[in-house]
Amino acid sequence: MFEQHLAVLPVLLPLIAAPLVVLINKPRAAWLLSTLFVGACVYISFGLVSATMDGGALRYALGGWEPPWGIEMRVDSANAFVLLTVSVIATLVLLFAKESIASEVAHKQLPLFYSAYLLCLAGLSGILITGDAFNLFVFLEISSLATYTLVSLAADRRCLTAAFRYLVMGTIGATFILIGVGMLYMKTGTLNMLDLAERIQAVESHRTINTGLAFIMVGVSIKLALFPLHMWLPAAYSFAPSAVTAFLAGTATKVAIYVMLRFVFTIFGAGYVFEQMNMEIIVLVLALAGIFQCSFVATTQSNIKTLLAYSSVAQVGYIILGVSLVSLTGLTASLLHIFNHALMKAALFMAVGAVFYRMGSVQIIAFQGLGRRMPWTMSAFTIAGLSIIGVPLTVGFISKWYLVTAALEQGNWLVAFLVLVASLFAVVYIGKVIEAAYFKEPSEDADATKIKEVPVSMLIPMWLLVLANIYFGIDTSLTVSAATAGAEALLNGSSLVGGVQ
Amino acid sequence: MDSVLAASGLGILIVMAIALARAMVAPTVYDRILGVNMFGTKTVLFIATIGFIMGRPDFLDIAIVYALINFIGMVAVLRFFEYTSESN
Amino acid sequence: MTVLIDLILLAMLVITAFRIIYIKDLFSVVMLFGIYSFLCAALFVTLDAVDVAFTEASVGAGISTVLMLSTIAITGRKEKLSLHSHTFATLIVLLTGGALIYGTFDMPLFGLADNPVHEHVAPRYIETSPTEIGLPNMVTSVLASYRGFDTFGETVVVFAAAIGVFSLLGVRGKPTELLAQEQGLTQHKVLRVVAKISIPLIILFALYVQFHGDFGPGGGFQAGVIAAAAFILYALTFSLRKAVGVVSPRFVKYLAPVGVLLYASVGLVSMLNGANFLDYNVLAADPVDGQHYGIIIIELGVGITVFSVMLGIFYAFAGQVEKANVQ
Amino acid sequence: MSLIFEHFNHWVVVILMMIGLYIVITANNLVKKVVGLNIFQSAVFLMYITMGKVVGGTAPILAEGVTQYSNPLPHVLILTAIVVGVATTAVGLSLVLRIKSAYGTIEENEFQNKEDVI
Amino acid sequence: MSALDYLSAALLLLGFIFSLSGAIGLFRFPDFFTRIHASSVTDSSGAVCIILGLALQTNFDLVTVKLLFILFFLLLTGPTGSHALAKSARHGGLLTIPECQEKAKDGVS
Repeated sequence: MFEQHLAVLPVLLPLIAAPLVVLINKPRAAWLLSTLFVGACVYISFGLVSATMDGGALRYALGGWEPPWGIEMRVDSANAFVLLTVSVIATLVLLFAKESIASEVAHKQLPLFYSAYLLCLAGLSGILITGDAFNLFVFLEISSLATYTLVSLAADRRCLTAAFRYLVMGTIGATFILIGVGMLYMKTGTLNMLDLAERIQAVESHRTINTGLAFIMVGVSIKLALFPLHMWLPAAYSFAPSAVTAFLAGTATKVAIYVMLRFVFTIFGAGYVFEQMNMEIIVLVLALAGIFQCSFVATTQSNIKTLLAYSSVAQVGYIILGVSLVSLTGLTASLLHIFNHALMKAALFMAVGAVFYRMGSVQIIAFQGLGRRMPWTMSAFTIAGLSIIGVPLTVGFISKWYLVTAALEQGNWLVAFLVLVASLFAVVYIGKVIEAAYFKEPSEDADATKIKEVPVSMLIPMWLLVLANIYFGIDTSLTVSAATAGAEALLNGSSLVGGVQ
Repeated sequence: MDSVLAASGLGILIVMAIALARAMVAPTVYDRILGVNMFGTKTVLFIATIGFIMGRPDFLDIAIVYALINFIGMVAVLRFFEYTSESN
Repeated sequence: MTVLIDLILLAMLVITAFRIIYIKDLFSVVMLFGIYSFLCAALFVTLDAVDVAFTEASVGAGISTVLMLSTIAITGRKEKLSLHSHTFATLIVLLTGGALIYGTFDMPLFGLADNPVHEHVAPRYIETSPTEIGLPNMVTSVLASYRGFDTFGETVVVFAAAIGVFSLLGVRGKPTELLAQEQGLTQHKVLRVVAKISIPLIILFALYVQFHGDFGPGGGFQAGVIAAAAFILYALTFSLRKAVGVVSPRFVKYLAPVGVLLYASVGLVSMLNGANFLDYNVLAADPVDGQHYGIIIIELGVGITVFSVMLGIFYAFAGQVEKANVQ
Repeated sequence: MSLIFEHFNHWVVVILMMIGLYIVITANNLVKKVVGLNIFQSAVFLMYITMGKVVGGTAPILAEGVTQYSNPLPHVLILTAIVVGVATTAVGLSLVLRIKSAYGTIEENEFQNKEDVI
Repeated sequence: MSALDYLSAALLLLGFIFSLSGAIGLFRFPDFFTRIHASSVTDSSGAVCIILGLALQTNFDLVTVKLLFILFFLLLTGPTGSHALAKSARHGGLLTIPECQEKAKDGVS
C-alpha cells in the first residue's frame, strides 16, 4: 500500500499535520509531531530520488481520473532532487527552531508557528510534485500565505512592513503566473503540464503564447527574486525570525527556480524559449547584473542578516546564470548550486540565529570577539562562509567549478571571468564578519557572563549542514549524478515532448 | 414577451446607472450610502430579470444572496460608520 | 439584446474602477468597492457563470467589505496625498497593458463554440459527468470530483489565512475579556427586531445552499460564508459580547482544523480502500453512490472550514475595533 | 467593427488590470493598496470567465431541452481564485492593523526611515 | 401574447416607472432626507411591481415561491435599511433645510 502512494505523501503528510498541530495546541507536542511528519517526508523523498534515478517518472492520478481530465502528481529526477533538498533543510531547521523560536515568538503563538511552518513546507512540496499548471498556482498561494505569516511573527516591528511588501509583490507575482497560465489554457484547452507541452507545439508562434510566456517569466522572477524584482527579499529575510530566514533562504527561492525550469524546459521547450524568443540574453544580463549589484550592496551592510540576504539574491543570480547557458552542464551546474546553496545559506543563517539567540542583535558589533566565546557557532559560520566564497574542499567550489566549465564549454570567456571576479565580493563581505569575530575585542557593553555557546540542540543541525558542506565538497558522486539525472530529465523532457512518459 | 423582459432588464440597468452616479458624486457620506443601498436593491431585481431573460429562472438563489448581502452590508456600514466618525 | 446589457455592465465596471483611483475618502472607496464586487457578480451571471457569481457576491461583497470597514474604523478615513510623482507607475502600467493588448491579438474570439477551450478536456465534463458522477450541476462535479485536489488545496488556503489572522491579531479566548459596556446598534430598535426575524431565515438559506449545491448553484464555500454572515449580522446588531457568547472564538478556532481534517479523511478512506487519494468510486459498492457520498462529505468539510474561518477572522477584526474604541 | 465588438471583454480586462496595478503602485494608504490588489485580481477572474462563455449556451447546470452549455472548467478555477483572493485580503488587512498599532500610521509617506517604506 | 402576458408587461412597466422616478428624485430633491424618502418608497413599490410581473411569467412552481421569498425579504429589509440610515443621519447631526435656515437666522442675528 505504501509504494503505491509514494508520490502524493510528501504533500499529504504536512497538510494533515498542520491542522493536527493547531488542535493539539501545546508547543512541545506540536514540535514533536511536526518533526515526526517532516522526518517521514525526508525518508519518502529519499525513496523518490532512488525510484526516479534511472530517468523514469512516477505518476499519480488524483481522484482516480486519468491526467488530462483529473489532476496528476508527476515525480521525475529533477523535482525529486529539489524535493530532497527542501525536506532535508526543513527537518534541520525544525531541530534548530526548537530553542531559537521559543526565544523569539510568544509562547501562545508557537503552535500557530509550527502549523504555518508545515503549511509552507506542504505548499513548497506541492509546487514541486504537481503535474497540473493551475494546481501549481494553488500550492504557490498556500506556501506564500504561510510565508507571510511566518515572516510577520518576529518581535521587531519592521517585520510587519516587510511582510506587507512581500504580500503585495508576491500576490502580483502569483497573479501574473495566473494570467500566463490562463493564456496558455485559452489557446490549448488543457492544464496538465505534459499535455500542455504537447499542444503548445502547434500554436507556438501565436502572440498569445509569447505573452503567456512573458507573464509567467515575470511572475516567477518576482517569486525567485531575480535582479530587478528582488526588492522584497532583503527586508523579508532580515526582519523575519532567524529560524524562518534559515528555512526560506534554503527553500523558497529554490522552488521558484524549479518552477521556472519546469515551465521553460518542459512546457515551452528549450528550443522555443531560447532560440525563437532568445530569452537567454535577457536572463544572462539580469543574472550578471544581480550578482554584481547585490554582492556590492552586501559588502556595505552592517546588519549581518541583510548582508546574507543580499548574498542570497546574488547566489540566485549564479543559478539563473547556469540556466541561461542552455547546455547540459549549465543545467547540471544550476541544479547542483540549488542543493549546495541551500546547504551553505541555511548553515550561515543558523549561525547568525545562534548569535541572535545569545546576543539579541545581529549587527556586526555584536559579532566582535565571538571567535573565542562561541567557538562552535563561529567556526560553523567560517566554514560555511568559505563555502560561499568557493574555496576548494567545499560545495561552493564544486558549483563554481561546474558553472565555469559550462561557460568555457561554450567558449564564453567573459562569463567565466565575471563569475570568478564576483567571488572577490564574497571574500569581502564574509571576511568582514570573520575579521570582526576573531580579530576584534568584544565591545565593553556586551556583558561577558551572558555570552556562552548555544544549547546543543541548536548546534547539531548547524554542524550537520557544515559537515555536509564539506563531505559533498569532496565526494561529489552522489550530488553530481542526481543533478545530471535531473538535467537530463528536464532537457530531454523538452525535446522528447512527443513521447509522454 | 421576451422583448418586454429585455426592455425591463435594460430599464432596471438604467436606474442602476443613475444610482451608481449618485453613489459616486455625493455631497454627504449619507448620500453615498443611500446610492449604494438603492444600487443593491436594483441589482436584486436585475438578477431576477436576467434569470428570466436567459430562460433559466431557477437562478433566483443568487438574487436572494444579493438581498442578504446588501442588507448585511448596510448594517455593517452603519455600525462602523459610527465608529469612524468617533475615532477621528 | 444581452450583448447590450453586457456592454453597459462592463462600462459601469470600468467607470467605478476609475472613480476608485481618485477618491481620497477611504469610506467611499470601500463603498465603491462593494458596488464593484456586485457589478462583477452581475456580469458573471450574464456570462453564465452562476456558481462564480454566487461566490463573488457572498465572499467578495460580503466578507471583504465588512473586513475593510472594520479596518478603516481603526485606521481612519482620510488618505494623505503622496508626494512622489506617478510617472514611474504610469510607465509600468502602460508597459503591462501594452503586453496584454499584444497578447489579445491572437486570442480566440469571444463565445465561439469551437474555441480550443471547449474542445479537448471540456466535452467530457459536460457529456459524461451527469452519468459518471450523477450530478446535474457540472461545476460542482468538476470542483469536487475531477479536480477535487484543487478544492482541497483551496480549503487549506482558507485555513492558512485563518492561521495568519489568528497569529497576527489573536482571537480573544474568553468572552469576559470583551468589554461589557459596548452595545450594538442600541438605539436602532427597528433594525434589531428585523435582524431577529431575518437571522434564522439566513441560516436556513445557508443550509439550503450547502445541500442544494449538487442540483443548483451553491456549495460548501457559499454556504459557509452565508452562515458566517448570519452570525456577523447578529454580532453587528446585538453586541459582539452576545455573539461571542453564542459561538465562542475558541470553538471557532478549533472548528477550522476539524473541517480540513474531515476533507482529508475522505481522501484517506479512499486510500485505505486501495484507490488513489480522493477517489470516491471506492467509497460505496456502486461507484456513482460513492461519488455522491464523497461529494456531500467534502462539501460539508469545506462548509465547516469556511464558516469557522470567516467567523474567526471577523471576531479577530471586531475584537481589534473594540480594543481601539476603548482607548 | 467586429474586432472591437468581439474583443470588448478583453479590452475591459486589460483596462481593469491596468487600473488595479496603478492603484497598487500609487496608493499612499495601505488599505487602498489592498483594494487595488482586489481590482487587479478581479480583472483576471473576468478574463477566465469570458474565455468559458459560449454564445447561445446556458449555465453548466443540466436542464432538459438544453444542448449547448458554457464550459464549466474556468468556473471551477475562478471559484478557487476568488477564495484565494479573499484569503490574501484578510491576511493583508490584519497586517495593516498590526502596522497601524506598531507605527501609528498606515500612510506610505509618513514612514520615517527608508527601509520601512512599502 | 395572452392576457397574463399583457398584465405582467404592464406590471413590469409600472415597476420601471416607479424605479425611474425614484432615481430622478435622488438627484432632483434638495436635501438628504427628501432624497432618502424618494429612494426608499420607490424601492419597495418598484420591487413589488417587478417581482409580481415576473411571477406571472412562471406557471406557479418552485420559482414562484423563490420570487415571493425575495419579495418578502426585500419588503422586510429595504424599509428597515432606509429607516436605520435616516436615524443614523439624524443622529450624525444632519439638518433638514428648515433647520438650516433657522440656524442661519440665529447665527446671523
